[in-house]
Amino acid sequence: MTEIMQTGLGLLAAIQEGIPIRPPAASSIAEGVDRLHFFLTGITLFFTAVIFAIIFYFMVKYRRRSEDERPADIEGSLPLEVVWTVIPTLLVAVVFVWASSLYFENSRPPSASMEIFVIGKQWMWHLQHPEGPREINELHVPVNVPVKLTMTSEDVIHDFYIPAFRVKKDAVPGRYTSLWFQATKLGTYHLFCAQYCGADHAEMIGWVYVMTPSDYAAWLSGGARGEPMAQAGEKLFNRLGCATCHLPDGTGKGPSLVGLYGKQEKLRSGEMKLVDETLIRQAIVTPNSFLLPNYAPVMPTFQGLINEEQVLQLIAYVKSLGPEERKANSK
Amino acid sequence: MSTAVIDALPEASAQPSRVNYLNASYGIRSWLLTTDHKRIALLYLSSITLMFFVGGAFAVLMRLHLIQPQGALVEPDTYNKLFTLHGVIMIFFFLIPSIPATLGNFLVPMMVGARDLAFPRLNLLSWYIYAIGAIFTLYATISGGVDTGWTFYPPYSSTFSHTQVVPVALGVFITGFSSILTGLNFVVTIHKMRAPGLTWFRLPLFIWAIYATSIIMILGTPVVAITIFLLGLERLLHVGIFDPKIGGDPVLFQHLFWFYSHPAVYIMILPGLGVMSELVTCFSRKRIFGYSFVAFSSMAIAVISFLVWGHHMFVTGQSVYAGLIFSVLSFLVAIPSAVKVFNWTATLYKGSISYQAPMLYALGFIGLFTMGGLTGLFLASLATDVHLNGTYFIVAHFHYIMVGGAVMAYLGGIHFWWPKITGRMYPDGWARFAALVIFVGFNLTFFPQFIIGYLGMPRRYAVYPPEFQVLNVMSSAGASILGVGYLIPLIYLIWSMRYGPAAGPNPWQAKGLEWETPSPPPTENFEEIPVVTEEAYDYAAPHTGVARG
Amino acid sequence: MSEHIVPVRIYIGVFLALMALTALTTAVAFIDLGRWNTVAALAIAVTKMFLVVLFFMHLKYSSGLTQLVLLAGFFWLAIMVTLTLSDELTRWWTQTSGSWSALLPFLLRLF
Amino acid sequence: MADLAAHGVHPPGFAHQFEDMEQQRDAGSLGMWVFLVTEIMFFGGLFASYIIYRALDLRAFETGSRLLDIRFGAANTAVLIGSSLTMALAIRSAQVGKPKSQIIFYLIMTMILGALFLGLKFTFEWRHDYVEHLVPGFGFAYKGPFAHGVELFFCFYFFMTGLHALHMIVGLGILTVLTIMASRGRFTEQYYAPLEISGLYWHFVDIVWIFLFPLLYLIGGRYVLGGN
Repeated sequence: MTEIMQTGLGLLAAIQEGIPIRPPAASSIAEGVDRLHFFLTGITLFFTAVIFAIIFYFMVKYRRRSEDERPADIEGSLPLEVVWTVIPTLLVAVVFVWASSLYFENSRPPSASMEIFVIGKQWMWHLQHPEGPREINELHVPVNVPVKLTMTSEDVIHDFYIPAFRVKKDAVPGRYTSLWFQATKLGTYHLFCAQYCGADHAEMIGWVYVMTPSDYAAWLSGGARGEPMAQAGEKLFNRLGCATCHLPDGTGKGPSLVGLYGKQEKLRSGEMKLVDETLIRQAIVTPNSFLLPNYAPVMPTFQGLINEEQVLQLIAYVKSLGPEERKANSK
Repeated sequence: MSTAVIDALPEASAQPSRVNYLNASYGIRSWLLTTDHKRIALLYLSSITLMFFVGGAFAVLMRLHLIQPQGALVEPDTYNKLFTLHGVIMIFFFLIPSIPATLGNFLVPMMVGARDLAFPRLNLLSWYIYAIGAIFTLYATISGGVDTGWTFYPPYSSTFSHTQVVPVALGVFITGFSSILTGLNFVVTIHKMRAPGLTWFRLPLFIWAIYATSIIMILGTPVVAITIFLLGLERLLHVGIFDPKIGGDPVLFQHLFWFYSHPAVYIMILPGLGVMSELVTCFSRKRIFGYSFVAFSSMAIAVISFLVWGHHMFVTGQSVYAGLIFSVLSFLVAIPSAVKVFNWTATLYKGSISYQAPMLYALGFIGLFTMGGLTGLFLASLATDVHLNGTYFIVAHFHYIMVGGAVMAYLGGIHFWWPKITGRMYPDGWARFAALVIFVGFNLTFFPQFIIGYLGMPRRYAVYPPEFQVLNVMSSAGASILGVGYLIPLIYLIWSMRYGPAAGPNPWQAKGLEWETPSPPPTENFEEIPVVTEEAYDYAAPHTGVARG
Repeated sequence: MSEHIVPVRIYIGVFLALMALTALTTAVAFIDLGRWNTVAALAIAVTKMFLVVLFFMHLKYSSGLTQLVLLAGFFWLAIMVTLTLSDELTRWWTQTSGSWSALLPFLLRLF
Repeated sequence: MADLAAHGVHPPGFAHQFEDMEQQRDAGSLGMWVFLVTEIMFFGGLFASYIIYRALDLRAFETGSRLLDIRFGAANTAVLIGSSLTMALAIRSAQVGKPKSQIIFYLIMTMILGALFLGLKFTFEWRHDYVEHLVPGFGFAYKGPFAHGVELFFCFYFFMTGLHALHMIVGLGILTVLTIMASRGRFTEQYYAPLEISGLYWHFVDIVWIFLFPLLYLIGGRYVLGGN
């Protein structure tokens, strides 16, 4: 009983404070998305109001006055049909162009983005900064810096969602997806899993902390937060015996990995493939799923032997061996 | 449409003593082995009503649970099963068969002037298939339930869930064939069994809508059947084509699933749009405004509905290029829907509008469908969809279409044709009251969810951050009103079957072949196959009822 | 329409043509034609399908409606394949260049 | 049904909801064609997935294809085409009013060829695959290059041929019923619709195989003998 009372009082207090109708807008794209959202809200309210008004007017004006009424026939009107086909068409064309250009911009990270890696796992978010710190269900980022997240999942499909930033993307097992944002306001914001993932889906939530750059730097260096990813990857590279075949000078059983990241590699079939995170992951987890011209398919699979976090460390190591910027057609 | 067929019927034919399809034979066998489309419609009516209240009970439990942020009623596990079963039952066992299998089965042969559907035994088989599918699903519900969501996304459903995925998947798979065979039966009937003189452009718009629906059932349902089948195999064999461990793509499942399941939304709403055209014309005594535009918009919706499924997947890591294509196609489908709304509104112009219960449902439908349709623009538009996808905004949007649209139209249709089906009238005052309660309860339940979603609360959450509580409580309060609203018609409709006054062949003075035969109709619908000489909805002509001649 | 009676010699002729095409397609599979191997195999399969549909299934003698029904089936299948491929083959797009011209060669692969 | 008599005398096999025999036959035939369209979409889901995965991982699918024995595929194609011929001849025999023994003969020939197809498939081909450890989920153990893609290919191979075989088995059941009906003299020059629409189904199953044969067996680059 007291519980109900408390709930009631809490609700009353919340209503007095006012029910929020807009989530915090704390990223560089949030305002743009909201402008479109409010434009669409306006369209919805306008057309609903117009339709309702016309219906009510007709309802009153043309109400049945006697049982024997036989209103005259109206077949229809071609001009009217054209008008109310063309106007919605133009309207949705405008919305499409507006929304799509916004989305297109929002889907491409700036080249100077800071990178963070995300692994979804029933039911928590693992986040790893290249500099070393690992977090669970918490993400610390500096304000006004573009951040690119590279995401995957250990098990089922999850979805990384920060409402305040208006960004959302699935973390899909077996491949990498990415999203980016640039936080614009200091503060603490919700992080949700927005793709149903099992029993504790609703508990797969956390917080994003947007900090000043100096606070962020202090946070990064504060305490023993694990070694940098590339360094961990290098250790793993040696421990797993990768180094015995992938010699730096290219004389081993496997190709040299130096300077490989970002290149276009030619396969035995003649096809060109870009060496990116996805391809390196494929090479580690399902080796021999593509063949290289001068090497025999002898690499053993590491599926089940290392987890997604370790794969990411290996990738970070390979990236550290390669050119920083991707040079297309460098071969 | 006027015919000279049943002039000879005496006035007393409205009395139940006359031989009709309901009293032509007795006993449980005469129902379970019937091939009469009207009796099969009633078999469907009773079974989907049962499923509706089972699914509705799950919804009520969910809304009760969400009164408190930490969950007021059940464990998260149980909550996940509740929303899954609510979705599976409402979509596959209520909404998809709702109007087509009950009103469609009852009316299609009568509206085209035929004695029965083209394949009556196949029709009965469809009901049995539906019933078997429903039994599998109910069995799974009792024996532990299922927690994958009605969308069955792998790898959760194929590998990680520990619940009764296979029985439910089997239930959905089996029921799919019921839907396919019903659609097939309608298409053949509409093509081959129309009465003499009943050309395509003299057909009631309900028939056009059912025809468009059947096309979707025929072309879409097999795809979801094979997809669910592959999922079941993958779960049983621990290997399959959606398995990321061997390079399979779980997102491909979503493509195949939505290839059917998006058009399936139109399986649910298109027949409702057809019912609307019948209701609006009858209760404003007007020919439909722009007949051919309304008819072709149904066909346009059926075709375009197959081109838009990718908008369910804008955030799944689908390519940006595909996102752009699916977005522009999704916007297109808004246009024929808008055309319909404008034409109904124009039909009211200079009409003679009466406010009996079916018309109240119809007017409620127009408003809610307009809102549901317009909020769809938020989800077709890429930039806003990224924020709203997977939140309560989606839940609110599709409930405006499915409940505010399809269920309102279904109830309107049931109220409209109830006198034809049973030969009895229900109390109109109660029916209007129920329509009002449902309209108010519905908006209270689902309008707050638009805001909850925009604020960022994801759907399928058993617990949620406390700042969303106020709106959730509002929604739950609305749900209790809505629940009561649905119980009222159940009571007075059952009451009317026994105690309602006799309706007579055409209580609404409506046009259409089904109104020119007694209520309830005889087993073969017409004494003699009618010859049609007039356009549809010819309300301007002096009324030619049964007593004429 | 369905009452049309096809002479036995046409059935036999169609049967022999189908057997010959089966032999042909098997033989062609052993000759290196590059990507034309796929084209040849599928072209022969389509030809065989037409023979069966037109003569064994009497579509040649059937109404336009029946032909339309079949056409609809293939049209919808094409929708499913094309739109799904438009996602699966272009996922790398924005992760690399994001320019429209980079898409072209992959879009051509769709058709 | 009580007033069936009111419609007067009708030929055997006539159903009360129709106006005349021609309307009934038209409806039956259209119904079957519509059903076949649903079958196109049913198999279509699998074919579409196959096309997509093959486009994404061409080399693996070619490697998988070369592990199949082309002789079984070709022989089964010939067998099925033969069964389509006998099916067409069975219908024609009814159409032109041949004695029932001839209809029965062609129907039984069709069944024998259908059974031969399934026999080759199950007892030789699938057993061979099982022995070679090529059945996903049942001790799949292929270890060469593209192992994962090859496993995917074999998933498709067994799903597709299995579904096709299931349709063949249903077809054999239908043929059995038709043979019984024929032996009771049910088919005449006026009434052979069950034969005709079952024939459509049988030919459709044949067409599915006509596509499965090249997709699974032929387009893997047979000319490359061993290696890549």
